[in-house]
Amino acid sequence: MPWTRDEMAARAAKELKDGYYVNLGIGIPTLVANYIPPDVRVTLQSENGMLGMGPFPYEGEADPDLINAGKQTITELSSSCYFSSADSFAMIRGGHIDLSILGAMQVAGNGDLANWMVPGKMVKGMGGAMDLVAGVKRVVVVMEHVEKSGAPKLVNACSLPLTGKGVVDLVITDLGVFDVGRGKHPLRLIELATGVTVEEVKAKTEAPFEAALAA
Amino acid sequence: MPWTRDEMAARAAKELKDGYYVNLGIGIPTLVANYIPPDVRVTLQSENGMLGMGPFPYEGEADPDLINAGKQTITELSSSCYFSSADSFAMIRGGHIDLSILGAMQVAGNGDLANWMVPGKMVKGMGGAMDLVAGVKRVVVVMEHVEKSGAPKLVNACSLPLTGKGVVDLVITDLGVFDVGRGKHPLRLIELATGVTVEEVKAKTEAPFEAALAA
Amino acid sequence: MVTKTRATAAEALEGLLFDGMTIMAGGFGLCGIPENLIAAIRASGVKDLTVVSNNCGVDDFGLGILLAGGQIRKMISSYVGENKLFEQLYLSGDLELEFNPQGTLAERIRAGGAGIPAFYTKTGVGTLVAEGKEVREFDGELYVMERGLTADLSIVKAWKGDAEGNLVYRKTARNFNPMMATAGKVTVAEVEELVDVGRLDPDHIHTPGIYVDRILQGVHAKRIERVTTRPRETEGAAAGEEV
Amino acid sequence: MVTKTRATAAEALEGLLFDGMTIMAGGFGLCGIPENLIAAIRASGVKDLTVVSNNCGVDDFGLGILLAGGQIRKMISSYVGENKLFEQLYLSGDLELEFNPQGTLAERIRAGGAGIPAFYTKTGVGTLVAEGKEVREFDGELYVMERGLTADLSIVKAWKGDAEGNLVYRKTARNFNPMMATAGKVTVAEVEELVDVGRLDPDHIHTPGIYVDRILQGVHAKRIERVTTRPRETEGAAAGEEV
Repeated sequence: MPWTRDEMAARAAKELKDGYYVNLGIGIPTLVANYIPPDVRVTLQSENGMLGMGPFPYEGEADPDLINAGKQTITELSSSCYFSSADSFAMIRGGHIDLSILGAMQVAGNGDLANWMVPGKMVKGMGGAMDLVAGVKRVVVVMEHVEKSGAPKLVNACSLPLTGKGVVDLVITDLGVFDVGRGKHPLRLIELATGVTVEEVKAKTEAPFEAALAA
Repeated sequence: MPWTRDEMAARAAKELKDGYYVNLGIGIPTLVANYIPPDVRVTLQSENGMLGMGPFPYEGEADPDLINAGKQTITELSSSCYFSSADSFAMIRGGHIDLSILGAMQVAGNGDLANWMVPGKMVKGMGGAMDLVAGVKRVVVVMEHVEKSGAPKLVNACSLPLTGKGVVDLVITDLGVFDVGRGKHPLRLIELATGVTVEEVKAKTEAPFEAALAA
Repeated sequence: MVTKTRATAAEALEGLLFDGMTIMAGGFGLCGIPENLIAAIRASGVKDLTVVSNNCGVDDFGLGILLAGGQIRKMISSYVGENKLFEQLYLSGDLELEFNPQGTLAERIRAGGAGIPAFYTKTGVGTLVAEGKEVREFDGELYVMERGLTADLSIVKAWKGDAEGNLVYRKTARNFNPMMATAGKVTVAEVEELVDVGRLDPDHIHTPGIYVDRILQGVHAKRIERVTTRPRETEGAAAGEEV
Repeated sequence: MVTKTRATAAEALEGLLFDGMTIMAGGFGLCGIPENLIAAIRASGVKDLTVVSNNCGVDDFGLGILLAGGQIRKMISSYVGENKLFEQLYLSGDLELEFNPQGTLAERIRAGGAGIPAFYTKTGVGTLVAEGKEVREFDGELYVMERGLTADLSIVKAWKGDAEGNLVYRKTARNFNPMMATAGKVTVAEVEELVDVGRLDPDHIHTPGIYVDRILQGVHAKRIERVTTRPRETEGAAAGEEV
């Protein structure tokens, strides 16, 4: 059975290591914060200028000066600190963030990522996505395996405008986990959701891949 | 009679305008702070990371964390603020400082300045001088008219390695004041110390200049 | 003597506005925006503006009111997803749009204020963003050259400020404000509280007064774009649902 | 769990030092220098160092003790005028020296930490500093290209810090420390006071903890290079004489 959104988030949370500084994108990646293992301490960065992002505030306690990059109200922790957008992206571009978990429209076997623009549709902008994929040490994509139309999202070559070239390390979909390795090796299927078969994944994936599942 | 060091500093202080942000070099330029007119409010920048430099501390009150760019202990004012060296030189390079007053070994009629290095001697380094002359809006040099050897310091072309090309706006020596205009017009003698003659200045100046003294 | 304080936003902008000018406006979403100065620009009727701002407000607040006033010719932004009027104007060709990656935008503004005409970044290499720009290899990696950015006027919002122009920001309302304060030929700041000189800790000042030409104390609605909370009963939840 | 705090400077440097490495050291003159870490590097005997620091201490304090130990092969600095041993070693060819204008040095370090491999500056155009470097025109003015700078290790000194690695500097002791903290592959910070997490105001933190890998509380002599005072009787004097 394919993984739920929460199961995908839980699987992504296994990529977190103790001491990591992590930037989580909008959508399923945000849910990853709910599955941080108790023996792992990670610090969440919000690219609008904060390290040490806390949970959403209790009702009635929202502070207009305290939001995340998705413009949601959040809270601070005792360890938090604030900085400017220039300092925030100096941190990102300079390779100081260990891990970025974000959503995608398409990922190609060569590690290319498209997640900001569909030509012909109104374009909202790339925000900080291009900076994150260019600068963060390890980039993990969490996405549905196929579009609502059934079209594959793990493709031979991205047809959508790129967010970054050869930037994706790992893809987690509802069907399994792929080691992309920034395209430096052939695409590898390394995990399957329970009850999902390699054949099913092959049928729903445009990019060729090797099955390299743990025994 | 040639101006004393203090008279030169007092003349340089006339270049200060109300609201100016000013960087003063070491030596005679430091004395300029003693001659700021009472109706003029200037803010002194110290390139090691301070705006609003106060006077030297009283005996026994020196703070090791509070020094100027000449490494002398200083004090803060109620209006002071501190910043990093990168932010300080962003301020300087970005053209936010109105006036820099500094010493020189040689100034040429084309506005070139040499004040950091004598080849063959131990070289101490340029410190912030190259950044200041490249970035500050108006650069005023205060220097003795000739070297101890009698050699002119206002020259046709600097023989010493440059600090900056075409960067000097005004030169104040013990004999008078020269409008250099960054070399965009011919060198002009615009003021004379009392009792000093144009002929005396000519004899001690290698660079050709026009006398353009106020009537 | 030179005085930086002004009583109102309109006074603070007096003589600074002209048609066709470029304005940088601080803020991220509606957080930390100079709402009083934006309202005064709306009231001035100045037009054909190029506005540099990470976002463009919402339909009836923030920079959105300048869109509604037909005053903006071009936006330089990283994300404009919250604004329906924006979409209409853009699709009808009445609004130009230049997208910059958020970090590139922030750094371009910082560079503009710091006298750096151009710099290289990995961000955007191999994407639409790099088209028409110099791409160059350093130590085996490709980088794109981006240019510094300045403006005729920067409008910024801080928490506290003093008559010297020294500014202190609060929490994530800092965002683009500090760089923009450095990159305007003229910079006007609005603050929630104008305090006596000497009340701000000199080690704590985020924007040195040298960057601020005029300053006013405003009244701030501080509207929240997406109030997101968690119910009190589920204490310990790390992420909640939007309300 | 990962712990950043260390009891001593020697422990804080454990496993980080190797011959031939590049070390950035914060400070301006003797102000804000990581004196405990410098002493520990002296004691370690590590050699052939390239040291990036605005100055090189004095003969018997600060980085001067690494010179005395024969541990420095090359300095990248803007001014080294306070050190007689430096002069001897340089003139005898035992020490390499690369001068950078102070602002260029500061920006190169900031760029290194910020993932910017190169940038352009007006500083040094037409001087020895520009020799061998690309000079390029932007908008009618000439600029020289300078490269970002990083180090194997950065050692910095702050006033207060916490176990997260968050740092706060005091007065002009800030200087090169914040940029260097960002530009080291590993950064070790010494502080005068290690405070409990939560004691530092999140709006007031100069160096976010992400940049600091290890932190220790040191004992600081804080020697003053040029004590300059004014006598009490001449109150109001704007500048005094050196004592």
